[in-house]
Amino acid sequence: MNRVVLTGGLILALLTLATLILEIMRRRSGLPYRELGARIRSWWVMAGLFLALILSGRAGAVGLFALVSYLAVKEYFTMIPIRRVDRRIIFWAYLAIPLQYWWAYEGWYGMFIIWIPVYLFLLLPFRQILTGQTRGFLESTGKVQWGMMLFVFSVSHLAFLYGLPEVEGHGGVELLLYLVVLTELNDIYQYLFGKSLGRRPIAPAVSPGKTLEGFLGALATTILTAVALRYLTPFSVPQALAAGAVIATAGFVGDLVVSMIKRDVGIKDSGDLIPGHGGILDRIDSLTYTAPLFFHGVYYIFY
Amino acid sequence: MNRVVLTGGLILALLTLATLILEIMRRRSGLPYRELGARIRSWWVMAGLFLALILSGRAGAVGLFALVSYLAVKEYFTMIPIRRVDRRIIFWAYLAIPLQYWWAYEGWYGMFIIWIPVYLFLLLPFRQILTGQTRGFLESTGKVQWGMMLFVFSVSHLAFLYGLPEVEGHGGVELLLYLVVLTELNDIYQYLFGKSLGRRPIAPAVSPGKTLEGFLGALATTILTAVALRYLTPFSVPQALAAGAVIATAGFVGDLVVSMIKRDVGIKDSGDLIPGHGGILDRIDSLTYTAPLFFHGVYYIFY
Amino acid sequence: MRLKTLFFLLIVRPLLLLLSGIRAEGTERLPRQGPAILVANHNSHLDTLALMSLFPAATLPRVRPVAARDYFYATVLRRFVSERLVGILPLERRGVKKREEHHPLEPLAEALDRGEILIIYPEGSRGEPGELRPFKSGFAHLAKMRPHVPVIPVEIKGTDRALPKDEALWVPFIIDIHIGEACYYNNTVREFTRRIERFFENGDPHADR
Amino acid sequence: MRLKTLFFLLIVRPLLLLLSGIRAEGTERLPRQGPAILVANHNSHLDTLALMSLFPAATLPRVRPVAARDYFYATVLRRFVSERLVGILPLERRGVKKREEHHPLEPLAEALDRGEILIIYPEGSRGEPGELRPFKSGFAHLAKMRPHVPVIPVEIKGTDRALPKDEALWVPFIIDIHIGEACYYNNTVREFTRRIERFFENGDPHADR
Repeated sequence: MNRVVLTGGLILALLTLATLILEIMRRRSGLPYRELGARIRSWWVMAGLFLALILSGRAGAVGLFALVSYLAVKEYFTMIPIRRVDRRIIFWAYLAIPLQYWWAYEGWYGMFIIWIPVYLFLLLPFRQILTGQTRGFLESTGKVQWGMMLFVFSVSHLAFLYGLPEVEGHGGVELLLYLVVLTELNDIYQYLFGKSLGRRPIAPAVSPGKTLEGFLGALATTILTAVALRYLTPFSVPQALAAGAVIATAGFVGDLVVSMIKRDVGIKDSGDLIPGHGGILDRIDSLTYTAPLFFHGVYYIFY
Repeated sequence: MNRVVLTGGLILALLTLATLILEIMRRRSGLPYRELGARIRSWWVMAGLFLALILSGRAGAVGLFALVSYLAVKEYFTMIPIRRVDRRIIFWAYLAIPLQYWWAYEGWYGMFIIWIPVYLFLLLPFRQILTGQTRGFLESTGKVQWGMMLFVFSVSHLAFLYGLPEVEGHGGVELLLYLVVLTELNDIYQYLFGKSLGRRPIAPAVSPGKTLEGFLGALATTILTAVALRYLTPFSVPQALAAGAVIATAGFVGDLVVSMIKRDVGIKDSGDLIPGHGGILDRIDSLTYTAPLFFHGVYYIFY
Repeated sequence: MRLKTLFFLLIVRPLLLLLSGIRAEGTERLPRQGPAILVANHNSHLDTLALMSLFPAATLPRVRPVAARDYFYATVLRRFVSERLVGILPLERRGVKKREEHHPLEPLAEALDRGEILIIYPEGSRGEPGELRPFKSGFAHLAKMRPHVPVIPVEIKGTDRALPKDEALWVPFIIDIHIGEACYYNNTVREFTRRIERFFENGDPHADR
Repeated sequence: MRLKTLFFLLIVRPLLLLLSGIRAEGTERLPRQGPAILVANHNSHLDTLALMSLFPAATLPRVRPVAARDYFYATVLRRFVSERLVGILPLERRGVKKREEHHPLEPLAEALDRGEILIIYPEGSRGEPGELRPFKSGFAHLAKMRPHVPVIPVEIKGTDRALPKDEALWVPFIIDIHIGEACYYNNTVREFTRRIERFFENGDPHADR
């Protein structure tokens, strides 16, 4: 737990540094840097909320991720085109969220891992049949289930990770902090390397801002950070290297996947919930990929 | 194992009886009953193949279900409208099938239960991004993943069920036989009750042949059969009653869900692979629902 | 009017925030002071609640949705909600033309003179989800009577998914509210109606340029 | 011709069965004996293999897809496959018109006289996936030369998904083959071409009624 507080302190120190740099930039250039200012302020709020809730105990942490899932999937359902009858299917999908997080809270892995992929997956088409609307059945069920998988099932792995028992003195909360900090830092690294060195776009049709230089720079830096933060984990150095590589790559792909959804439906930002960041989807996009992959790696090796 | 052979004998006796009745009907009426004849002949082939392979051992049984999954998902992919680039995504989806059945063969539950819902689910969108085709991303990924869930993930529970260790002297093969026989008998009961007593259609827009009378008649008969076949299982009488009710209801819904897909894409039969039965989707539709639900019930209670 | 403020602060806002969430664009163009006419599209009962919830508590008492008396005062409960909690400005629909004792829009003009902010739905009653019905010109007549009062178009999206007409199940979807720039009556009733209507057709934030 | 039969029995049929699967409608209308002209749409190299695999081994040697010599005899390997394994009837595309030593369709007519079953793709080369290009009238000219030979339209679907033009990756999709009823040449070349073409446009099994 001391390690968590220490890391929390590091994060807040980093944010203080960022705020100071912003202030210096403002004084020197005389420009307001409004976007960047809003972004850093949002980081303060998010980091503060996150740290407070994971320190407050299991209910707080699980509740936080349940809320995040709910807000994210709400943005998703608002974004995609739906038929009128889909409202009723989506209603049942929402009801599955508290249960999914209840299993995470209880630490009931067997149920947690099949609740959405098996039970909800089988329930939603049944609810569809009751509507009697055959046209668009497949597309609609597919989209709803897909959103539930990405923004509820995937994200809920964070909550389950939190509740994992200690391994070699490292509790789930430390692993969770490790994962979230690395994922978010990787996003920031990608942005910084992309802005400064980025030339070759990787997927120009999907996200022109994603460059090979940004990805590789972030990959290297994230791996180094993963080793540096190893004190939070029971990982050996090779394991930390692998964790860093997985988080950097998965985070990159998760970001692209959410961009792809937005491209497909033809919008730029999914929301304005977080000033300077866009919607909540834009903030958790990387986590939808890093959370399940990191979790299952850890779960396989240590549990 | 003797119980399996006994049940196999019962099935073949039942088929012999059906063939005799058909012959008598033919002689009496002078009509050829071609459709019914083809149907019964197909039952002979399917029952023979199924019994031979589950008796041949683990490799044969797992291989059979892998082949069934492959044929079913091929019918599904052929049926749904796709974009040209989706070929490449579907190619990767096919490659996931042998692995899913390999985990079932190995009895590695942890991997078996997440391979398609987690790993394939995260891989397919990534492969999509590489195509660079943003339009239709969500619909296409959703449909492909949905088909893999229903016709591979769900059906593969049969293979995993087969490999379960013995409980109170009852091996997985007995449970598998119990499940498959009840599911198929329930289909036949529904057909017979629906033909003879059916009046009130339950979902006229989806499948006009499904009636309340057919469903309830089959429900009652399937529950009775579930109790009668209890010798294959470690179930108590209440458990057998519950298993019968779950199989009858889930089988009914699975049937409707596959009909719904066909309605949505506007075709009547998914294929002609099995004379008198249509495509393989039409034969395994009920199993896509009964298999995961029965499996997880059994797995939760006994393992 | 204290009850109305409490209703919005303690019930409407938290419920909307949790069950739907509002993304508002151009809230700085919402009037702090009356008089003003807000013209909005109408698909759901949520329209009124969502739009009113954007106003600060101090302004809220002055915000009054114009609604048909015969419907909203029909039962005791409905009347209580309409009158005390939402504070509608009831409009006589039937028999007005016959009596002609005073101009039917007179009560609305008087409300503007008292400095109130009126919400008018020129589509008449709630339309089918996502569909925009032709505008009635009532608001333009009112604007003609008080040409110094700003007319602000407000586009509301998402309420038709969250709580459509004739449905009782509220399903969480985000509500988008887009507040346009103020327009002033300057031409004919017909052209003014069209000008405002165009804002909703194009989502054009500069309908008055 | 033994090699061709073995190739189909041991390689093409099992591969097609496993990797694609064929749903054929109207196989009873496939000719057991030549001469006959099969007219098919063309999207993929699989078209020829799938259609030929429907014939019994005894008839197979007589089934000959008509194809361009310059393309299919271009390399040693391609020539081996085309000549020995598939047994195409090579057609000269270039310079035929200039020489005019004999009618360009003469070799095809001779093949019919030998009792062979020709497969002709009147769209020319393979078209874009799922698209039907206008028919060339070559087959109708041939039918006019031998009016007693039945012309059988064959619609092939799904090969454009399984193995489209310009792709090397064979992805399993079921191939649907729909064999129409035999037609005989009886009018003008143009009208006969249209009549057969209509079968593909409507999927009408009774194109000759």
